Amino acid sequence: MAIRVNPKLINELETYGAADVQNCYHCGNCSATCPFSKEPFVIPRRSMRHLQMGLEAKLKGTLEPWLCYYCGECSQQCPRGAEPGETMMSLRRWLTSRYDLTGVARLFYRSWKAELVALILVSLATMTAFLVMGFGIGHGSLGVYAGAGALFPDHLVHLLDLGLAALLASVLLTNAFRMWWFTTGSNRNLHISLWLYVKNVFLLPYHFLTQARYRQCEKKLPWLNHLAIFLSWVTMEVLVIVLLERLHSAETDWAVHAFGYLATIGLLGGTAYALLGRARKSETHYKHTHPTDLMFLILIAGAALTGIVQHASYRWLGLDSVANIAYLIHMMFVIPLLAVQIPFSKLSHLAYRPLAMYLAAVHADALTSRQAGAAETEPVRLAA
Amino acid sequence: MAAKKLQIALYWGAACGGCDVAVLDTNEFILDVAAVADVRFWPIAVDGKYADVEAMADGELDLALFDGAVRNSENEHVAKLLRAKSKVLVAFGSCAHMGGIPGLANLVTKDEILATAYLANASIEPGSQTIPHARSNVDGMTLEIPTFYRRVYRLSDVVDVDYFVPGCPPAPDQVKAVLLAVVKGELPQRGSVVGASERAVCDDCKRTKSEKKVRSFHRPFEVIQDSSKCLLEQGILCMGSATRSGCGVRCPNSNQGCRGCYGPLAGVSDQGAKFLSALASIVDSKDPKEIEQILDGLPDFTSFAYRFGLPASTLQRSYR
Amino acid sequence: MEEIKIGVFICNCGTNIAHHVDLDAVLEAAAAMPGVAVARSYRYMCSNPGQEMIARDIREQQLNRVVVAACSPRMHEKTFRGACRNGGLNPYLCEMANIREQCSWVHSDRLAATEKAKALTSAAIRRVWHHEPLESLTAEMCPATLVIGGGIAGLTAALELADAAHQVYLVERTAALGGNLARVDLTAPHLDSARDLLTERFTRVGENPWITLMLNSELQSLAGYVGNFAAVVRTKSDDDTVQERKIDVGNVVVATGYKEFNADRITHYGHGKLPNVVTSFEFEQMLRKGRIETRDGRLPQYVAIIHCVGSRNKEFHGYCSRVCCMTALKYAHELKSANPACYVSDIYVDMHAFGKGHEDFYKHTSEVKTLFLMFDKNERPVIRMADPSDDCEMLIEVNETLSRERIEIPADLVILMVGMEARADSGEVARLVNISQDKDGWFMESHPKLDPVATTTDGIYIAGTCAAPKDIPDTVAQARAAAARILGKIAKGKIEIDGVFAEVRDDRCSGCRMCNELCPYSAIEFHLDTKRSQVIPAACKACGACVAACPSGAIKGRHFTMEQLHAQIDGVLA
Amino acid sequence: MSFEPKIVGFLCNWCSYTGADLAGTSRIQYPPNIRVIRVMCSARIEPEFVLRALAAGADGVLICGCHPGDCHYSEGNYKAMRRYPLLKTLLKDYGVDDDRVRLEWVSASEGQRFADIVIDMTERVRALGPLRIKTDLQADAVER
Repeated sequence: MAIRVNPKLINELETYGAADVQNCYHCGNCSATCPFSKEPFVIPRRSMRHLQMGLEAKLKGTLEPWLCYYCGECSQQCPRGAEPGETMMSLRRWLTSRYDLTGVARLFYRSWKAELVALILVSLATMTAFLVMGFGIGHGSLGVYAGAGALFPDHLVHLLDLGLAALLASVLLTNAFRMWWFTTGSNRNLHISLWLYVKNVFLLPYHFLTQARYRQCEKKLPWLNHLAIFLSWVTMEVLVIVLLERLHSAETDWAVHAFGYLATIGLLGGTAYALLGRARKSETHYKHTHPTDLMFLILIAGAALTGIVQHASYRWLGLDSVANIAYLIHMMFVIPLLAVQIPFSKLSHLAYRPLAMYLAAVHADALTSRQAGAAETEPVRLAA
Repeated sequence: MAAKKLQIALYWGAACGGCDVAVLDTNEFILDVAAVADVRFWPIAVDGKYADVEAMADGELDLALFDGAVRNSENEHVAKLLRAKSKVLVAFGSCAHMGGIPGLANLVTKDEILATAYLANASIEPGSQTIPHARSNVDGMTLEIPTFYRRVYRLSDVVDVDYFVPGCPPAPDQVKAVLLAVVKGELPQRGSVVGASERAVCDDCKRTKSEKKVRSFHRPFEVIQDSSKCLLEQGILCMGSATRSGCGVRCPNSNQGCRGCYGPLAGVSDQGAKFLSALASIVDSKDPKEIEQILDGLPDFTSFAYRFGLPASTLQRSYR
Repeated sequence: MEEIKIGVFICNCGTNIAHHVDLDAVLEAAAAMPGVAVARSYRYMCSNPGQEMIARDIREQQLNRVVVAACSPRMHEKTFRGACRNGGLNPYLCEMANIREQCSWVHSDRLAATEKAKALTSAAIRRVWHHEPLESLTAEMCPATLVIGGGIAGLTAALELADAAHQVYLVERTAALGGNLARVDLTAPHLDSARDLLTERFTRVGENPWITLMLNSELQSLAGYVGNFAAVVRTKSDDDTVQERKIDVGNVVVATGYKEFNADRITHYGHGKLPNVVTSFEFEQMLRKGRIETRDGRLPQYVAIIHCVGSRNKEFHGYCSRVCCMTALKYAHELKSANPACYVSDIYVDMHAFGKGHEDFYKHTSEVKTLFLMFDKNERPVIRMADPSDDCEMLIEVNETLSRERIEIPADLVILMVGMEARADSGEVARLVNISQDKDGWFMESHPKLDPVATTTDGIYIAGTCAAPKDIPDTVAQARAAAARILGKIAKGKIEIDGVFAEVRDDRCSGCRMCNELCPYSAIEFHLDTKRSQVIPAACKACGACVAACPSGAIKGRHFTMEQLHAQIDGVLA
Repeated sequence: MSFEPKIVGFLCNWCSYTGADLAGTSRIQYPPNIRVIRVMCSARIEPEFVLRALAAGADGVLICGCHPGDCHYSEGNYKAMRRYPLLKTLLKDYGVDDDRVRLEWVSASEGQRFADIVIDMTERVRALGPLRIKTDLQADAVER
């Protein structure tokens, strides 16, 4: 059955950051240089083509944008300056907005001002909530940072964390399910047995923690930087959620705080490197900066900075009130990051990337087993 | 003293007698000839014997008209005899000039001819198949008959010939012209062809000639002809373009293609090969298969091309 | 018949011949042959001393024939003919024997090679016996030129010739000049107006006294040969009275252009049935009126352009019509500039952007968001009406090659890029001026690479799209090339006709007309009054076809007569 | 000593003769049995020349021309193409073996092809043995 061509889609993708896509005349240099473009995936040319032709159904059902780590080789190779790298980036943004059931992601990507307003509102709401809760309900005092009478007692923070986790889980899970449905579930000519799902399930945590795929790009620094930021952020989350009490214990519990300091360095160093790179456009993938990229980095940097200030003022300087204020500001960065960025903007890729790796392996197996059924060829394994 | 009468002789070798009839066809003119000439030897018409000719002095005859080809030893013997006895020896008619219809025998071997005539012939009673030999004894006597040569020769192959009169038979008015020329002594250079034109039959043929492009060949009965248009252009084989005129265009005027009996033009050494070159060139096709198909419309081209002149052709006979 | 005195000169060519051929034996055999006055062997006959030796021997020994046994005549026949001329002997009384390329270089057995060299030399000696002195003829070159076709090619050629102050007769069948270019609005890739290109030429043609412009006129007949053509041009005036005019010209430039492919022949496209499927020329009319709209006056939101309509496929024409790709890009630009909200889909086979500035034009067309869709040339898009619910009038279904998807493309207006085709009557024109056509009906050039504007018939030149599809720069270049070739000939004033040609002996020709059709150059004329055929020396190329086919041997092939070839046959077998 | 056939070759100046010259410049060896006569076009070769060569002692005749469509005179080789089959029927009636007379298209660049044709034809005619038309005709004049 013929698929309808929709020449208007390309205009929509321009709002997501795609540029000059129409210049591509399919010489194939990009796919030739892309380290990930292996059977059955044609990265990035197939997506470029579907985008040019406006085959929305095809684009929604593809995993290929998620298999691209924007090493930028393709954009350098392109004789027509069609920026395939940035196009794939814009496709990831577009897919994020498509996976998001609520449509908020689409709003944020379509107008970054809306996202900024949302972020500010959420951070103000956090401030008032914490103040009301700290002074009003908990009757804590500004001067006390930890223990009894603390402005922001640990158990309250735990409550908040659990609530946030529940919200994130619900949004991310539904969007991840939709991703699965668009790319795999609804794809009639892919027959995937349960075994294939089970066989590859270890890929989910593996890719989540190591971004192994990113390491295959020629330049290793972008992967390392991303890994540093990511692991630091995970350690920080673990510390805050699980070991909060030990963090706030009177003595410096080096077994824990060492990790804290490391994570902070990772976060600050990583974001600083990224922000500088984007400012100086030093790398191909730093050439085009979408406002959402900036907001994302600023939030992380802000959270990390206020985090260390709050810790230093409490732990080293003993200025509880300063620590409390720092903590409040820290929350005004963290909550919007978690509540807005994860479900409706760039950070949602933390779920989609590993899922994409996993599903890609499943697809590859399904296709090769079908081909194997058809012809005895050696099964092609995607580089795990 | 009345001018001495012209001493003439006529003879027929391997012939059909048509040429002799052609001489008679000059009707009353033959009487004028008789008035000025004595016919000393003309086997078909007057009663003269070889001995009479042998008795003559050399050159006693002013003119000898030899028609018919040389097929056996008798023909050669008489040819040599007449050569010796006559001042002017004329090869009279296609057979003497080019070998004629008998000349076609050169396409087969002597054995095949004798077998066809004396062995494989339906009218021969089984058991009595005898082949005549030059010498055979019958009832105690030896019987000699002329030896049957293994091929047919033209007159000029065996003796020097002074003039050639083409045609099968030569047209009566041409015969008259030749005889008058001899009488008046106005004969051209020795060895040339007389009693014919120096141009091809087409020159005298009334049919209009235009684009020569042939896509298929037919027998005359297979098509309704346009009698005003050149026969060859209608796909009917006509050798007029490669044959001397002089016959009065007898065949094309009766809606039959010329068969070339008046022989080749001066500039042509092999009439059949030349006609082949011309005819094939005007076949209107550039595809080898199609060409072969068109040429298949000529069932026996060799016999047509050399109907009157196989012994005069470059290869003269078959080499099977 | 003067006494034949032959000089035989045997070349060693260093060791090239001497190595495998015993030259003394060949020399000795040659010297013994009748008529041989002098026989010499020399290291390099083609060297200056070698050539002077020939000239000196001719003068001193009163030689009237020369045989040179050496390399191939294709190599040095001219040289040794020159040597004979220097010696005062007619160059055609010289014959070569090829005892190098076709003897010493290819046979290592010395004995056999020597035997062959002897045979070849004896053949040459017997042949040269029958050679006759031949003089090359000269004919006057009429400076006037006939240009057929008033399109850009004809106009350019006519002006080039007229500017050199030579008479030009410009014959145009229709009532107006401009040809196909006049039916076009802008031209690719610089989008300059066709009208500007043409009006400048119209005015110059109008003002130039050397150009006689004959509109509504057609060539009726052309007789004669290069430098001496007699043309009859028939002009239809308005009240349908027909007037014939006889003009004498030296050369002819055929610039009759092309006809666009009739799109109705491809039923898949529904041209003629679907109202909004138009050909490129119909779209040009819209552009010239300045209003791009569908038949019912709406501004089209989706426009599709289909390439290779009638070109590059097995069913119609195998060749590429070269100009449609850039014209299609031009339409994409004009559509976008007329209506920026318009979505243009360009459905093509391959993008042939070969000319100057074409690749940039192609890139620029991408930048204005034209959607390029590729299909396989042996498969064809199918156009059908869309459902009323669709936001477009038609849908084009095709297998798109780059994505390997079967797609349907929305279109309110479809432009068919019709290819070029030889004009229906190009056969008559070809027969009139006696040039041949290739399998697609385009006029055949003398040599595709070395001689593209000349034809196998001297004096007849072809320029522009009548010879093959081409764009305006190539057409103008060819028109000027043809004019330059003609100006070269006019400047020379005389045309030299090589001494070797066929000749009908009037005393033998019997008017059978067997030869008339055989000549590919129509160099044999039949005179109805005398009922005799006659060869036109200037037009005859000496191929010998008529000589071989003349049933009464009335045509003499000068320098390749029957006697010469018979002698050569007997010679090689001696 | 094995029988060495004499073969007369009629080559057209623009294609086959040039091809034969190319075989020379490329030093491609082939049997010396062929003796070449140059004509401007294969259309000039009259069937009578072939018969005359055979009658003058040739054991085989090779006619060469340009490939159809390549002829320098655009249509000359088609005349040779048309005369050849009719000449072959004539030769068959004369009892001349089929392999003795041959028509081949050789382009100016096919030096190797020309040599191969000469090698092949020499072998075939050698196998057929001498044609002996000349000697037979001389004999005809004497023995009856």
